[in-house]
Amino acid sequence: MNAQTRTEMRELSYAEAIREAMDIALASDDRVILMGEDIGVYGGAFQVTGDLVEKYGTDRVMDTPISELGGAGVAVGAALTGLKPIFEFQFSDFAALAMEQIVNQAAKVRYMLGGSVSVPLVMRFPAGSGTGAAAQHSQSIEAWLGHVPGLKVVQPSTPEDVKGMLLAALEDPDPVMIFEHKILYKMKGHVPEGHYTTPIGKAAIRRAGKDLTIVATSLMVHKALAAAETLGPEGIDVEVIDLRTIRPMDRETVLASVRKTGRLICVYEGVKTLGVGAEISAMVAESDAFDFLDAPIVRLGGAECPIPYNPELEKAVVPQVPDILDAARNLAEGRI
Amino acid sequence: MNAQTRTEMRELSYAEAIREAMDIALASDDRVILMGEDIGVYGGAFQVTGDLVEKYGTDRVMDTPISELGGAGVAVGAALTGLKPIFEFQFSDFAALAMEQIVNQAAKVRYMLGGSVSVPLVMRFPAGSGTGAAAQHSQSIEAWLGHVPGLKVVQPSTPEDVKGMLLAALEDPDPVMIFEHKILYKMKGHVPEGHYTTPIGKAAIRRAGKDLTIVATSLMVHKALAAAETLGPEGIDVEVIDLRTIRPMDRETVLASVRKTGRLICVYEGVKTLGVGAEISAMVAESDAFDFLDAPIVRLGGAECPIPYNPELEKAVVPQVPDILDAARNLAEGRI
Amino acid sequence: MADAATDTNTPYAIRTYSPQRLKDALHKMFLIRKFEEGAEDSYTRGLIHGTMHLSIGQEASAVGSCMSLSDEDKITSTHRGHGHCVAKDADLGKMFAEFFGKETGYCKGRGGSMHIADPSRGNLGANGIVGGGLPIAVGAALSAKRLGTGAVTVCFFGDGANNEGAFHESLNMAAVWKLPVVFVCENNRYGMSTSTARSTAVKQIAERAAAYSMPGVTVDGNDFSAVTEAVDAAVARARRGEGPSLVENMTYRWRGHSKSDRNRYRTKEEIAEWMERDPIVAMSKLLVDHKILTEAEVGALEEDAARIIREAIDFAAASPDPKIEEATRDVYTEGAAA
Amino acid sequence: MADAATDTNTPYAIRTYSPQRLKDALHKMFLIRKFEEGAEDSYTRGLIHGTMHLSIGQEASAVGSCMSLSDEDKITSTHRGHGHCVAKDADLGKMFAEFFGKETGYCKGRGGSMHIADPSRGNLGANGIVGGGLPIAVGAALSAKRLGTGAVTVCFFGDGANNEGAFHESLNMAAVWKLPVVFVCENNRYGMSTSTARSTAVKQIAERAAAYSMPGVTVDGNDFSAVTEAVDAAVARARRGEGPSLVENMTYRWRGHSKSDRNRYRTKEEIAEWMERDPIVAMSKLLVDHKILTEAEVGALEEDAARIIREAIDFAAASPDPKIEEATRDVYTEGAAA
Ligand SMILES: Cc1ncc(C[n+]2csc(CCOP(=O)(O)OP(=O)(O)O)c2C)c(N)n1
Ligand SMILES: Cc1ncc(C[n+]2csc(CCOP(=O)(O)OP(=O)(O)O)c2C)c(N)n1
Ligand SMILES: [Mg+2]
Ligand SMILES: [Mg+2]
Repeated sequence: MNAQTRTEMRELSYAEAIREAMDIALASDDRVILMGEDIGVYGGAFQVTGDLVEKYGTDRVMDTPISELGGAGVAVGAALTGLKPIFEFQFSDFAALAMEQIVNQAAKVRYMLGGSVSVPLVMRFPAGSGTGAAAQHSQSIEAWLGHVPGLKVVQPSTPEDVKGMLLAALEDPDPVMIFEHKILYKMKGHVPEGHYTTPIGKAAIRRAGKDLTIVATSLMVHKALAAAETLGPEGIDVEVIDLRTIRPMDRETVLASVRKTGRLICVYEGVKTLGVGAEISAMVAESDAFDFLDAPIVRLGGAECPIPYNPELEKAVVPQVPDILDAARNLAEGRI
Repeated sequence: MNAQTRTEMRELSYAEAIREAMDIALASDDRVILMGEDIGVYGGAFQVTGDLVEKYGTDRVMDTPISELGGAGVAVGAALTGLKPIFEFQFSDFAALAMEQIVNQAAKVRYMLGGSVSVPLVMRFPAGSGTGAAAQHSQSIEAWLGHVPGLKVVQPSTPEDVKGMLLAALEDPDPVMIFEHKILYKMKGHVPEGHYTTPIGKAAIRRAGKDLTIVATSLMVHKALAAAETLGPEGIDVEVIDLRTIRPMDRETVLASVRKTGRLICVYEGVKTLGVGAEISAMVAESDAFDFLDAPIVRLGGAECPIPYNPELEKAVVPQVPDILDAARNLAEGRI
Repeated sequence: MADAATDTNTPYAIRTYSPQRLKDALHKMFLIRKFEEGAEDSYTRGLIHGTMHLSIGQEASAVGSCMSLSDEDKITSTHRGHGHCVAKDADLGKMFAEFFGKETGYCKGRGGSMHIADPSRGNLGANGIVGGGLPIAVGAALSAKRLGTGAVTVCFFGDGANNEGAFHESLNMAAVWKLPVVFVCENNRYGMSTSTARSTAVKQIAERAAAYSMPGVTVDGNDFSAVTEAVDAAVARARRGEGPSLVENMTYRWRGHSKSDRNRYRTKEEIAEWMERDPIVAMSKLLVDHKILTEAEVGALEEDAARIIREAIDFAAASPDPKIEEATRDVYTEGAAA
Repeated sequence: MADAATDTNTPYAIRTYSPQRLKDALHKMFLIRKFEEGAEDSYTRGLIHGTMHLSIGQEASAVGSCMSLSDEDKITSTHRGHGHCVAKDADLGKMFAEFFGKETGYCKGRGGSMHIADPSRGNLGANGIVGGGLPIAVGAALSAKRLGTGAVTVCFFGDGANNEGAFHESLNMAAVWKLPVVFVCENNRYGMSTSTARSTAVKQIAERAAAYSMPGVTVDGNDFSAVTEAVDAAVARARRGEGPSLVENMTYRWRGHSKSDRNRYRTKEEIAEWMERDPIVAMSKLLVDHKILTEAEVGALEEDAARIIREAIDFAAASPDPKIEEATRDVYTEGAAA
């Protein structure tokens, strides 16, 4: 096995991939700093920053007090004046405390100032359910930020992508919000070494198919792929698109797929109503792809309730593989 | 003119209608209190509370310090323990500071506690653009709260409705969020005297029509009606639905209309992407009404930018009557 | 110590509370300890799905702070809330059932450890959001004042929470409106891994009371009597309508922050030192010294607590899970107006 | 006053700044006054679409607080920010053009009065969110420290803003990290209609500095020299790496909060009393008393300021509007990576 092959085979977990991206950024650009609660010696609530503080010191891997609004605002101010902060929310739920700085300041200041400044800020949001942490630690709020012009919002679903998108975010002069599903942190996958970027704003076709398009986000991409594997032998050939970016959405990739298959299911974990799938559906329904639709557009989103604690309830309120299978079969067989 | 006719003819402004509802509530229920910044002697930034403090005193019409997060949280705590607060944000934009208490606490506490408590809280959000107050004082963020189970979210468009929905909200044991478009405050209309309620969760058909359905919210209802008046003589008979409630959405009224007309335009002021119209569109596209659609579903939403200061730009970034006319003609004439 | 009750050196708690109430207090402290140990054990045995925040080492603060409260009085609690629940007379079976995610739990299995509440006892609930309970406590105090119930609210929060904006806004409003609320800071020296020295620009959090013109006092939070003395005074002040106070209980959590903690931010020596200052040992000694209990009676109390916890765990384990089809129940009030 | 410069009773500003700089300072104060009057007049004449917040009466605070700052130093400002802009050497034409919503304005007509900024002069901008600038100022100070620029940030905010959580979180972080930032509270006694007595649980906001172990001082904000003395000391301290300070300038806004204000929360007498304490009259007298200017020269400065403002208004009025088709420009950086 030569060096290159070894590189190509290298597997890292999603958390390790993020850490590697941050390591590369810290090493190559003095202006990069990490900020967040317990990201130093603790290594982050999900051990994403790990031991980076040992390598870069507490000046560059900064534990903040438990002050989400202020901490986010400090990151905005620092980004406006020469630094490139990567700000970690301990759980994306706590971003509810910092919406002011994210939305009223970071997202708008460039526009409000007529383009005279930019905010090269990266924020990381550990998101989603599945850890038994209940309603205040399990939300998927990417739709809120996806609704805000001035932000870019991504949801990488693989170790390779999260590294590449984090590095792309750091090269982006505008604020980029990265939603990381907590259940993905331990997922392993191929991750190229060194510096590379994965484009923000481009969806990925994870599986080509001709009968039915599934557009999924984050963890749901993997559930959609699992469903597609089952459906293939049943004669339902599913195209699975990993949306990857919520804002700006990759219209063309989605529409092209729908024009081909004529059937669409959107799968996302956030609450169904006004969640990401609403936009995907509406984007298709208002496009020329509408004419290619052979059936209604199905959405599988989170149930209309907070995330419950009990593990069985917790599973029941977000889409699972059997839900996708049911929806796909119904759709393919014209029962919808 | 007898007394009843006089009553029926009575006109109030939207702001006066809100004030009358609060007056009725304060007079009839000791547990009702008003909270907000400068709602006392100042009368509220938009003069909605007006002189109520003179009638009910500062114990029941409470000026809060400029502490949106804390103020909202106090209202949540008070609602949990026997009071019925009506909390005014001075501008809906500042709710970004209080998302934690609104979303993580008010919306979820009943569910998280297994139903053992409820939060009879009403919050009022002066919203929208058109006042030259620029990006941090002009947003339409109802889609954020519409995405949150546990909340009810309404956008009354007439003086009569805002009074009735505020009184309905006060009878509702769960938290109700009322988005009031600032431009509507001075709008006059018929308002019945005394106590009555307007149901939360029911849309209103403001104009019946057979060719095309427009579902609009808040101020856009009036623009849609103006457009419909122009379109009628052109032979395009428009049905205008005032959505009124964002959460829970009145599926049946919208679907019935689309089944009849086969064409749908959603008009809303919030940013188009992931705004309220995305949900309306997706709701239709996944329903049996899909089969009745003769054309793509058109959305007219706010532009993908913060609200600019310059008045001409400000108008340009939200839907106006000519935009609705264009969209309706294109749709009716099969150009979409 | 011939006549403790009249001795001016007699600790406040001994002077103030009946032997029965003091025994009950020690019993509650044992209950908390055993609850936490039972929780930990259940976790290790895989019976628990999420995480948990144990309050072992902080029992005097929880129980001492609630001594002068009745069921009408309210508390708001934190993510580290088991002790507060027990102190406010929660049913242990329902607590464990909640912890196990069962339909018989306080939250019918929907809330879990971080949301246990017992409104019937005035416990408005634990909170997963650091600082989330602070304004809610102020709101409860506003209700009490406005409705004239005479109730006081005790608001528990951690040293880490004191850097949240919600702390500032809440203490300010409580003071401006002279509300009957007592802010009890359980300063266990760390918010997760971050020491107060690295997070908080003041030596003692009680010093911040001055910024709200309210009394602030720091006490040994492992000394039941000291906690009681400080909080009782603050509660009495609140009941007299004189407004809020801040009490800072210096204490320590023996365990890691939660199950993901590698304990890298503190030394074994520090932990050992604080374990020497076990609040339960100190309370037991206090009651024995003042002849309220014998050593044997202390042992019996502990054993009784252990038994109750075993029964609570058994109850929880035998309880039914919630029904899947009821996952979205209780989002809204059934039969509500709209 | 034979030899003012050596008299120990000589005010700080006179001792510290050259006659030219003092003249410039008074000139700036006139510019602010005339700017605000011009703004008000333009509003009355229907040239302005939105609202505005005038700082007439607060000129000494704005100008005095920026005396020891260079273009490298930063400020963050508030909704009542015109004075800060002028103090930080903004171009008056661009300011008025922004106020009129023109393409030639500081924000190309996108921002308006509440968002005027001039990053080239270190002015990070006014802010429509009360308290919004506080953490941003701390971030700017963090950059300065980390990048070793030696720059200091002056963070303006109002008495009303001091009750926002952002105030607490910002001062705490600045103190914990010893950042070069000076928090300048312009206490004009009201946040909109709400007096500090009804909103703030402490008599002087500077007292809150103790909660962050930083120096806090209250000065007569209408006394240019007093403001300068306090802020200069705080800036020097920040430059020495000794961390943040809080300076409270007691002042008063003569006009209503904004155009919707009925002035019901204060008396005519109170307003009149404060108008007696006009900071510009006081500054003029100071410079005349110390023979830095004659009465006639003061008059000439005022007239010059009036002329500049007239020209600025003419420039703005004659400037082109933004193009409608460019309404969504500058949301993102053009040609950005993604
Ligand atoms: C708003 C918010 N930020 C962060 C967290 C994550 N978190 C949970 S507990 C904790 C530490 C809290 O410290 P402290 O208030 O001292 O309480 P302790 O855990 O020491 O009892 C943190 C950071 C949270 N739950 N909520
Ligand atoms: C977060 C937020 N809350 C409320 C407002 C509305 N508002 C604008 S200015 C103001 C008063 C601010 O008072 P202060 O900080 O004392 O400044 P001043 O107006 O006296 O200069 C208020 C309530 C706002 N812009 N932002
Ligand atoms: Mg702690
Ligand atoms: Mg003020």
